[in-house]
Amino acid sequence: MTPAALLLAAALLFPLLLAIGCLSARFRARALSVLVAAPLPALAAAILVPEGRFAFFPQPFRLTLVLDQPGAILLGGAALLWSAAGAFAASSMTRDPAAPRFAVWWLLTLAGCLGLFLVGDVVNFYLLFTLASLAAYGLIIHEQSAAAHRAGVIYVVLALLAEAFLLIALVMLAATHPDANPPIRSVVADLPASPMRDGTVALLILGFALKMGLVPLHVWLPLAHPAAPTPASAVLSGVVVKAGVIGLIRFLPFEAGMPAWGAALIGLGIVTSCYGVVVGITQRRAKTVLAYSTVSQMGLLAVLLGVGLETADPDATNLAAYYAVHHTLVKGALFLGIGILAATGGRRLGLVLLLMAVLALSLGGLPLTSGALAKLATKPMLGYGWLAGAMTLAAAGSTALMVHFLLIVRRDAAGNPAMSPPIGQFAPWLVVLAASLVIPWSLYPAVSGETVASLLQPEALWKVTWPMLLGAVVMLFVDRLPRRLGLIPEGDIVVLAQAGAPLVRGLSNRIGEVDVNLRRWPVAGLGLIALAILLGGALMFRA
Amino acid sequence: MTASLSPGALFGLCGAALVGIGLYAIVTHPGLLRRIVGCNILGAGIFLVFGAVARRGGGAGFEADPVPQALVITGIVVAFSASALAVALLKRLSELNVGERNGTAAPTEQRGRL
Amino acid sequence: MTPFAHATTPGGFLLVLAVILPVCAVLAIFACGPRSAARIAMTTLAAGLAIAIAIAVELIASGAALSYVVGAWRPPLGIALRADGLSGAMLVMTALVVVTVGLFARVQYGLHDGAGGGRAQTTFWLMLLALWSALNAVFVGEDLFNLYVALELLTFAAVPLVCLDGRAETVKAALRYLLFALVGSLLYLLGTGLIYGQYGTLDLLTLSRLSRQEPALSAALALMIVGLLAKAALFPLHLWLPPAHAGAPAPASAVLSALVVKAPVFLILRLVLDVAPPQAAAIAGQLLAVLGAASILFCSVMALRQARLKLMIAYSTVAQIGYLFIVFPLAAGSAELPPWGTIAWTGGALQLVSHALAKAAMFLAAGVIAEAFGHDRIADLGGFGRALPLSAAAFGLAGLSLMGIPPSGGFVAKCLLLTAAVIEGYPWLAATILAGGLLAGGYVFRVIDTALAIPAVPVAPRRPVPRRLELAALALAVAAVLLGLVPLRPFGLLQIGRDGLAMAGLP
Amino acid sequence: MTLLLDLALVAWLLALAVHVVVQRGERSAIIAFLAFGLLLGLAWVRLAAPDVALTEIAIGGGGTGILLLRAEAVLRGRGKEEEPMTRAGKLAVAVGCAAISAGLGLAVLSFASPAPTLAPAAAEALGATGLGNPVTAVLLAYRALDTLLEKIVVLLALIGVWSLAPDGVWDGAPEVKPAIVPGPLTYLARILPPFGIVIGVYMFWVGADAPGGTFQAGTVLAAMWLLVMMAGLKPPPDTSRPLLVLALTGGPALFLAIAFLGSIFAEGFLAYPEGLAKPLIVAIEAALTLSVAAALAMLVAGPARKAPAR
Repeated sequence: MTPAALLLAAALLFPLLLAIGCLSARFRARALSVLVAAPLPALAAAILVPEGRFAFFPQPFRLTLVLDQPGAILLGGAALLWSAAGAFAASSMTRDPAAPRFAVWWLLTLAGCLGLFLVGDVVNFYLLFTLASLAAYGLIIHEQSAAAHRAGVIYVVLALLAEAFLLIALVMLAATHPDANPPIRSVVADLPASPMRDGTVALLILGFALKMGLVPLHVWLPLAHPAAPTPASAVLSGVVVKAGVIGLIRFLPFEAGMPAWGAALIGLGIVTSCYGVVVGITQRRAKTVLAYSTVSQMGLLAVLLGVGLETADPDATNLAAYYAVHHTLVKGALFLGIGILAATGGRRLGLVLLLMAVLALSLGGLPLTSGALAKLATKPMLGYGWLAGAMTLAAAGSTALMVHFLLIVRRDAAGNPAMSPPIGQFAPWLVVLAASLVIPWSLYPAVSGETVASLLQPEALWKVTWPMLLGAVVMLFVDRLPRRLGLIPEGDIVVLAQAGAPLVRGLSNRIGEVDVNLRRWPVAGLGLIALAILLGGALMFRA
Repeated sequence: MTASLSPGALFGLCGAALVGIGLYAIVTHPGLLRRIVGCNILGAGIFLVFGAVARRGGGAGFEADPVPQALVITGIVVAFSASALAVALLKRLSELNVGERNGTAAPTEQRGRL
Repeated sequence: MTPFAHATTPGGFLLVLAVILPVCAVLAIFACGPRSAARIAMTTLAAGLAIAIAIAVELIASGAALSYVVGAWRPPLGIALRADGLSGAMLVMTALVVVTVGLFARVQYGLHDGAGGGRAQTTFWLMLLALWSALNAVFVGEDLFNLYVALELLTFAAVPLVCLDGRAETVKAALRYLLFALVGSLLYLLGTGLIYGQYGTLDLLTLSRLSRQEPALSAALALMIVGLLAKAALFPLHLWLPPAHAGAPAPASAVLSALVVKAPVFLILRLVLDVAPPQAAAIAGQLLAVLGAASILFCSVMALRQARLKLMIAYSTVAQIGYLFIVFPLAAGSAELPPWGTIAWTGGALQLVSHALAKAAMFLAAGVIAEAFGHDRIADLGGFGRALPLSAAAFGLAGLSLMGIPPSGGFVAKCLLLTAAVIEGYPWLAATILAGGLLAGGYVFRVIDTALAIPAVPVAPRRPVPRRLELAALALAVAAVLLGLVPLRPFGLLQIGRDGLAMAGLP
Repeated sequence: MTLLLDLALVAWLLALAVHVVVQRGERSAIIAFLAFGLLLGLAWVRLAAPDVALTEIAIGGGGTGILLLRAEAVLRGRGKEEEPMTRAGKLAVAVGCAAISAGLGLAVLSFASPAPTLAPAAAEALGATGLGNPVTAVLLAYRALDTLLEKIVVLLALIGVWSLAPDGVWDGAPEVKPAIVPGPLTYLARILPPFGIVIGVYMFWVGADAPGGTFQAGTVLAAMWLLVMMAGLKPPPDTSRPLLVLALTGGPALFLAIAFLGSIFAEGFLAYPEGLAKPLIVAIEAALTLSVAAALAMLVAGPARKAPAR
């Protein structure tokens, strides 16, 4: 086994081993402090292992690990955020008596999430997807408030739904393959010729869209992200939603292309990105606004992937991964920043707010930040038609939403007494912040194929600046609209779904009544007789 | 006609009819004791079908095939045991119900653990 | 090809031991009196487990079915016992569950009765052993009437377990169970008579060569299958199961739900696949699959509606049994591929085993909960995970298997069934499997959410529960999960004793 | 002529069965069922199955009859009835049952011809057992495993019945004597048992070669014992009494022991050594007769009602 393969394996197994170690009570008590180290092998793998390497573990594991460019980009960003958020959690949750339990859920979610970026075979992809989905439940309900439980229940229902869609899609993918656990690449290559092609792709998109939070399957994000403790929100919003992104990257046939489905994905993405902005602007709580911003950003990612699928352009996956890692780091830093702001007052507050402003506006495409880079890198792909226009508008919307966010955090932090955050929280935040600024610069040439110098040209700067200005101006007007705040409840259409609850309850009661009737002796007896006759007939009158 | 109405076939048909009658009693009768009686009628019908099979299979110096006969003997004993258990359950149930109705639990009845 | 007639194979005597040893123990307990009941039972459990493992080892080592001709009287006059790969898997599964339940019961009775010798305890040990003997007899039986006697033995052992606590409602449940099961066995017996009248033999191996599409056989199969359905409590014949399984003491519920309902299902599987002529089996299989699907959907919703934990688990059993019936059209096989060569067959067998382990674990965990808190109302158990972490974990792990979440035996089973449904073109079955998994997720998570909750007034156990009691449930749950880690191994085992293709054509 | 007789018998049987089902009073229904059992014995004679006829009259009719009558006496006036069925429901069930009967009749008439039979095989193997009655040979040699397991079934039913006793008294004695013992019953209980025992022993003894055997003999013995207990001449024993336990377990235990010895000294489990088959079978039957008698009597007697005498 080569060192590269060992490192890949360690990236997946190290957090799992730590989780298993938590079976020992003594280790569990100190588990919080190892969170920072858990994703380090993954980080090392993303940096050190050359692209295209893979590792195969034979029976009984039948596990294949591969590292390609999109995987490596996402893995590196995610591992960094996990590590920093882990350090943040170790500092912020020391007094929490339930912290050991939190650490176990954390390690499991982490193993699942990071493993997803590496795994190359169908069965283990599903396994890790499930692990990441279900373990995140423990993070969401950690605070044990009523809101957290409600969010947890809705999250689990939707996660299970996503699992179901995904399971049947994967089964349809692999059903005709001679290997019981085929490599993802080979089943995806067979997909365009499959008779069940459209059904499979529809189910794949449904399953992964649920995880990403595309409208109308986004309802769990704005409920779950604010309910979780701050470091957990950071990874939920930064990394866990990317499970859907990597799923689409891995399972959609970008080589062959599927124009109709690409168009559908684009449509879904545009609706989602607008919807996230509009609903987000009506929200009162900073974390909720960030969650809606995530919804909106995932919409943009869906557009990118949709374009790639429509035009049969495999490079789209690299660009999407690039965009995603920008979002991972920035959104993670923003969530952690909310925690920092809550513990900051007085003199330092201004500095922190300034940094937060840079981060927030980066999502809208602030020049020289990762957001601007991401937008510029993806621009050629979108062309110059209506799609580019729509994306520009979306950038304006993002800016507006972020201005709204900044107004909220400034107001929230205004009354803080003079204090400064513990270094154990401040340092990780700074690391993520710095990474969000630095990493996209270093990756830019490799991803976009252009030089860094091209970014500094005035034309390029203007390209990203004017939508921001537009967004800021819009926000100036929107901010004055009366009764805007709180107009739409958190989780928006879940409220509609809850209106259907009496219907469901009625149906369930009806089933209960039917059961009572069926379990009456004469009715069951009649059923027995009828079944005997039916079965006898079935067996007799068929030669 | 006479060939098909040999004693074997005749009692076989009788058994078939008894099966229907027994089943009807079991399903429709509201009294639990009568349902147990119904089970016995059903059983009797089934045994008669075995008897018909045995009668048809006579040969080698025996008037009837001994194997189904032995099966019926085993079956009758099992059916009796089942009736005994059912009757005991029924009696106990009625005892407990009476106890409850009178507001006192049956003598030394243990309060149920789960 | 397997030989046409039975012949005793080396190791065949093990089959006799598997059936007879628990019977000997029943007589010994009866003769020696209640005080020695637990001791004799524990010894027998150990020996029985060894026998089951020996049978499995012998099966794998020889690669052929084990047979024993009782009394050297060859069928059709005499009776033969035979264990193929599936029987071997059932025997080992049964032994595992029975032994774990036995250990659980030993600890639990130790908490209450001290030295023992009470009515409930003695009856429990006697019935547990008799039940084991009956199950083994069902799994290795080759003679239809011998199987009838085994089924009756099973019923007679199961019914008193239901009303061990002597409350009116459990006695009522037991009576209802007995009567319905009795009707079921009588219908089975009637079918046996018709088959003897038509073919002059009751030996399954002989019948599998003789059977053709004939009115007597059709009527016989219909009656036998319906009779067995009544005993397996498939929807809509499930009237007796929820009160009976929910009312029994926890260890008894565990064996009832995990093992007892599996015996009739096993026999239906053998009748449809071995005795029924293939074309006739196809239509009947469709009908059974419809019932199975209805069972999954309907009873999963009912499980979601239950306020009491044990009732919820009981309804879940009816739902999970449904999965075993949707196997029939999926495992229909073809000219090149016999039914037992299909992935659906393996999926069904895995579902059978993993459900048994998971369900026993759930009932034992529910037993610990009831032991600790004195009730099993889900709404009033908020935060029980804090007091009983191992039981909550056992429940959760078992739940994973029921939901079909990887890695677990239930997942592999459902995945195989789903694949078969996709390949064979049964979208409605695929949808049912998925919906059933979602509903199972609903009822399992309701309990897990309760376990993890931190209510304003935390629940406190009435009395401390020893760790050993919790470990029994956890061990079974872990076994159910571990089953998912070796998904491709059982294929080979299940082919043993079945003629024809072994591993060919399997994805 | 015989056909006419048979037809009359069948008609009578069916009429009685219908009467049992539709009769309103429990008691008269059960008495009709008793008559039905006796008539059924006659049918078995017509089917050339005297062994079954004896068993049916003894156990199916007699034993079950006593059981049901005793239950009816206890339940009278307090037997809780479940809700009755609607007319339409009853009609549906009737149609369904008729269809099942019709299908069954069809199946019976369509049996393969010539009838498949094991009679020649059984006759051929009879020599090896040394027995004269082929039914006994089937029960105790060819299909002895069934018989062995069925003994366990009876024992389990008994354990199940006993487990229904209240907790404190479960190893005590059942109550058999009615509150008022009618004079004739006492008289019968003094006169009958000696005859009954002789008949029982005879039935058991001839069972090896002629109709009769363990069940029939055991039932007669059980009936005698029950008679004595009902008349109050002898109290029923505690369920934990060693002698009773010995009687109950002795038969199956001996059966098992000989079965295991067969796997050492003969061809296998439940096989008999050459030449010793008949004496061994008779020994097993003797022990089983006692066990059956004890088990049947105790099954009818029911669970314990009195605390054990210690």
